[in-house]
Amino acid sequence: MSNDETKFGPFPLSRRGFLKVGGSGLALTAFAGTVAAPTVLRAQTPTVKVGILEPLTGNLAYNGTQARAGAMFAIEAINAAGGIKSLGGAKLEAVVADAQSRPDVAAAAVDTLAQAGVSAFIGCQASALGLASSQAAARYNLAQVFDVGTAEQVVERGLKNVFRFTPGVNKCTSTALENLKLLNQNAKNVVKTVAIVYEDGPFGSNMSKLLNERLPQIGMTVVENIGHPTPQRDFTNIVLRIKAAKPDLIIPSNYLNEYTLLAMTLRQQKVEAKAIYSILGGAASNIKFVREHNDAAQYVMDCNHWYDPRKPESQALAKKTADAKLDLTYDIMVAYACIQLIADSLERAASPDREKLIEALASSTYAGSIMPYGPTKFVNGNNEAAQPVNTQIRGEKIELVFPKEYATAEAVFPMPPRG
Amino acid sequence: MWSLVLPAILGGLTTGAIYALVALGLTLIYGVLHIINFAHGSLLMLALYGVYFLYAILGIDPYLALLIVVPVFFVLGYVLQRGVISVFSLGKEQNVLLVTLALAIIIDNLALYFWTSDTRTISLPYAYTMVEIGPAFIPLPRVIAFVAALVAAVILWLIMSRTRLGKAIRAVAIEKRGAELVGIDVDHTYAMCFGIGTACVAAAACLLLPTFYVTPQVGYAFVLVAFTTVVLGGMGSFMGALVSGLLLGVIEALCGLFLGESLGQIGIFLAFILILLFRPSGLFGRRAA
Amino acid sequence: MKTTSFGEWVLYGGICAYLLTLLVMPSQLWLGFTINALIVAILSVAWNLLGGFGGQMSFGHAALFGTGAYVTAMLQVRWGINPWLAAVAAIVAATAVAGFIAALSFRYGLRGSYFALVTLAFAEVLRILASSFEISGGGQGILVPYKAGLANFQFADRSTTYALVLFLVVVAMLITLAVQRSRFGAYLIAIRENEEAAKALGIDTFRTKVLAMMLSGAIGGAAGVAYLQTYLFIDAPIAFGSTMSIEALLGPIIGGAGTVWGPLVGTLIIHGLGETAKHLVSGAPGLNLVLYGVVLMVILRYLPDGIVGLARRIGPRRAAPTAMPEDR
Amino acid sequence: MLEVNGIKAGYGPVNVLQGISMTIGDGEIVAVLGSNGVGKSTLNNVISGIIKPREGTVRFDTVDITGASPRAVVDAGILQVPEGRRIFPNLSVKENLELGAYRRARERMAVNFERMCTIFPRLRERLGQLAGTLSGGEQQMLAIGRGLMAEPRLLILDEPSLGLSPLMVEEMFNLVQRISQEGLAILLVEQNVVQSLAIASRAYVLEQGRFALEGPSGDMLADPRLRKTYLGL
Repeated sequence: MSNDETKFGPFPLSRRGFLKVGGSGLALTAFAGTVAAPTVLRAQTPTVKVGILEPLTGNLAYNGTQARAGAMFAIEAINAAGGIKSLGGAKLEAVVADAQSRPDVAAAAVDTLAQAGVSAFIGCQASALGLASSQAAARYNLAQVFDVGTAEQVVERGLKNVFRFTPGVNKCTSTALENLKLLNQNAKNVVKTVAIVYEDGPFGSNMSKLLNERLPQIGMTVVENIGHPTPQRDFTNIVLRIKAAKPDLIIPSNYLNEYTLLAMTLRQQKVEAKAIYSILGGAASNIKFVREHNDAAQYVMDCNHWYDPRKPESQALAKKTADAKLDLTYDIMVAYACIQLIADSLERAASPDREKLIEALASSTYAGSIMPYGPTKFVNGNNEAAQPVNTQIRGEKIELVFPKEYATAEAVFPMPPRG
Repeated sequence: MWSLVLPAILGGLTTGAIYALVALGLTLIYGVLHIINFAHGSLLMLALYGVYFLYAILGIDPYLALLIVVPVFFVLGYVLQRGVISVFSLGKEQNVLLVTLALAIIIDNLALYFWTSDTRTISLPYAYTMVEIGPAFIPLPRVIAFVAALVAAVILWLIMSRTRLGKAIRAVAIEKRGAELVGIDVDHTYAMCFGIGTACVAAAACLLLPTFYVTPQVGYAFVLVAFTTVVLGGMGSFMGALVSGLLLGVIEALCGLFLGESLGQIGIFLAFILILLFRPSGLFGRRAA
Repeated sequence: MKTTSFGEWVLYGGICAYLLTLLVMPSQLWLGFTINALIVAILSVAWNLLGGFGGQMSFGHAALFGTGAYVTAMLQVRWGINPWLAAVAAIVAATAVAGFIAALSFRYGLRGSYFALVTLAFAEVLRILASSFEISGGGQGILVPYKAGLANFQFADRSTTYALVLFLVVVAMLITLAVQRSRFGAYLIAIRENEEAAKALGIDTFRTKVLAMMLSGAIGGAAGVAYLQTYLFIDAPIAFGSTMSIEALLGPIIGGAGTVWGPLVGTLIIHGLGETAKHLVSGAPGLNLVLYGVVLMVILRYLPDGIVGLARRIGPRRAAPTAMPEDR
Repeated sequence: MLEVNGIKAGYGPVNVLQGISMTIGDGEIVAVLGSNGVGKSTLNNVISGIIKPREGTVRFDTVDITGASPRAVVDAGILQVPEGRRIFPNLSVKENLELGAYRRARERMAVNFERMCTIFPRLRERLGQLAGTLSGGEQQMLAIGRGLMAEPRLLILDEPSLGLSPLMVEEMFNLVQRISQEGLAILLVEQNVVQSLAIASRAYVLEQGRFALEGPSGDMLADPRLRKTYLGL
């Protein structure tokens, strides 16, 4: 990549000169007025710009908006704590761009971010968007820290600017299955048959493929494997098929709207499974779902991104989120953590320069984020230390039940019969 | 699989009733104004929010909300047609289509701005009350929606065939100049049509929300199926919209059952293409003279 | 023979100046934006041939665009076929799909909103098929590995991508110009104005419409190829979703349907407008699109012949039509 | 009762009517004659309020109705039976007639409906049938019937004989004469010069947007110019 960079365009000067200007956060004030006009600049305090590239409109608007809120909370917290100390207490400044839930728009938005002079950016909730944006960002040597981007293709392209802080689908699935195996062993292997319900987009279909390969390895038979489009208007058929197959366990992998309809329909059709265990499922770790469909939500488990609830900073985030009348979802948490990671790397790089920041990120051993991860270790842009955790809905709350060292409650598996 | 066929058909019929309700309004607008109303889905979304907020803030039951939402949306539709669509389209057909497209963009994104993209649902105790019909359990709200679709189609049919307004609407639909010459106010009639069509969508929203959700994007889930329903039923035919809505619900359910939900969607569009090719006037429409 | 008005000179000159400036003095920000707009412009030119000249409004041009993109992606990734060869195959495939849709629709006499709806339905069918089968990547779509190089049809330097896309736009517009000046173009316009009369004059309207759609398919397929090689990723909603179909027709209608420059002018203006709106209301998602919708309506209301029509009225050309009294 | 003064009107940059003035008295049949495309329908549409004139005035019973909406013109009592009939083909014959009384004489709809059935016995036989399925002559009857349902004071007939068989044309003109005998003023716009002049009291000949000739029907029939141009004598 970097070889290509030097011979970029017939006018290498404009390209490199641009990089230079773009790379130095202090010189950027001149640019900011003309392009993208972000937040108000304070005259004296030095600032470092950080991009937030999220789908604020379109299908993924919910996740994108939540993630933006999380990132803003993090920036607030870091600035309140004195900013980047190695840069003279430089404040972080957000440059927000909308990926509109479209890969081409996400790619184009990277230009805006680069022009505004960001040192790195976070994004973009969906793998398809992240794939497009990181490719575009590679041209600028601009680091993208993936908040969510589970498809393994993200880290398989050899791009030096890609940093996936959170676990990918392989890691999530294997952790989820290990945990499931343990849970089942503790419950004397009551679960023998499984029905999988997945959305047929990149995330769900990938998941279903993996599950079909690996569930038999832990002694479970897949009796139904049902894909559906997003949006799906009616789940009656799907639930009837599940009902007919009588699985012990249901594994849903879909987005919030569809999950909600599925849960409602399962209850309407009186389907009784021994457990509902989703992997990266939107709803089982969504407090709104817990609030609005409390009955249907009880004892549902999820293996998902989640913060370490015991850390003081996590508790502060939970409070901030509640004060802002937002729902505390994993999108907020991971975006928060990604900004923390960038701030730490800036601290070590002691420079807002893009290339230096990439080096700092690549060598990061950061362990202070709100996520329950060990010291960061990027291999080909994949954070090997990242891991998902298991949550379970209990009463009005989402409790963390696995792994033990972070748990706030004991897992209940299988769920007690209703009635 | 075969034991699921009957429940799937019954389930499909209730889904189809919702399609029919959404399509009833559209068929009126399409049949009379001859326009593809792209804002139809957005208006459904708007109505769903209306029903949601009436429940969430004032505690008004969605079925009671019919009495508020339907008249309000009638007025909204009337004003939209008379004050916005006809003004900005200059009465040109291809422009009308683009104006409604622009309207859809505006409405959807205003909703996104004001209400964010949160998924909102309401939890009603009777959403889980099941009616046992043969081998199938049907949620009570779906049964109500099914009956309501029948009632709505009959009411619309009565309005169109028995009232002075209905005659004027049918006259304007096919012979605008002739209608003008007997003194029918064409602009007013168009706006009445749009108003009634929008009121239908509002009614659909009241019946849909108890078993569904609302987000700013929710309209898209229905609008294409609604177009299919309208064409399949024959433009401007209420009985056509009703029957074809139900039929599409069943086609979708059966295709989903046998082809899988992903590929199953194709059934609706294949049916649509076949109808367009071989009987463009729809199942119930008259052949063009 | 029509002459070009002062307004047109300014408009076209301005666009050429902008595009050429970008060619010799690339700015990354403007390049990204313009490449995106030009790819859509190619599809708009394709739409304009059938919709603008022939009066057959398609709502499913994504079917052609998506076929182009998917066929290249599949040939390249699944069977390792050279991207240039794959591009040719993709254009042929898109032409065939266009021919199939057109032959079927026009054989059964569909026109107006019926034609619009049937094209929409075909695009939907393709969308569902693309997301249902393993070979087309299912719901995951197809990611083309990034390997820059002329042989791979991928360029590390975006100026090259830009030059290539610009070249395609110019070719597409030259095709439009050739059509406009040909007998075939005259037939098309006759069909748009009055199909019955055209038939009565002995024009084979079926053949003309199908050929126009196939030509449109070839150009639309090229747009799909350009998209894929630029963004290296395609999935069913992008390829066959209604967004692309709508973008295809907005450009010509805003710019001026049935004109050579209309699609390019319209697409650049719409994209510029979207970008401006984004900056004006940054931080408030959705409001930029609201503004975009409002401006779209205003253009429809006050510029009935599109931007090109407006430009034509500026400056001396022929008898000033401003004296035309209010009609209605 | 109708006074048209110096009307100029047209479409786009072209003035189809270039200064037209005419009058119609109470209960009078006045014919406007002329060949295709001289502006006869434009004149009708100006009076009916469909086209706004660029210059000139239209007065009805001394009230200025220039540029009024079609509805206001109907309210005033002027009904046009347009060229090509413009009946509602997808509505039944009965519904077509009922719509005639959409704005005027609604309270006497039942009475007038009976009257129409008497005047047009053939329509009575087809009340439930869709209007689009009627023969050309029946459709013309229906169009006139629909106009009469509003109890107009002035009826404008635009080319009522167009496309009818010679027998039907004969019947049509008889009918027009009969209606006018009940006191209704009629503006008859026709290409059929001989039969029009036979029932009209006065006539105007429209040529290229202006009246080339005007006067009592008898004088017109004798006018050599008219005989030469329109009757080929």
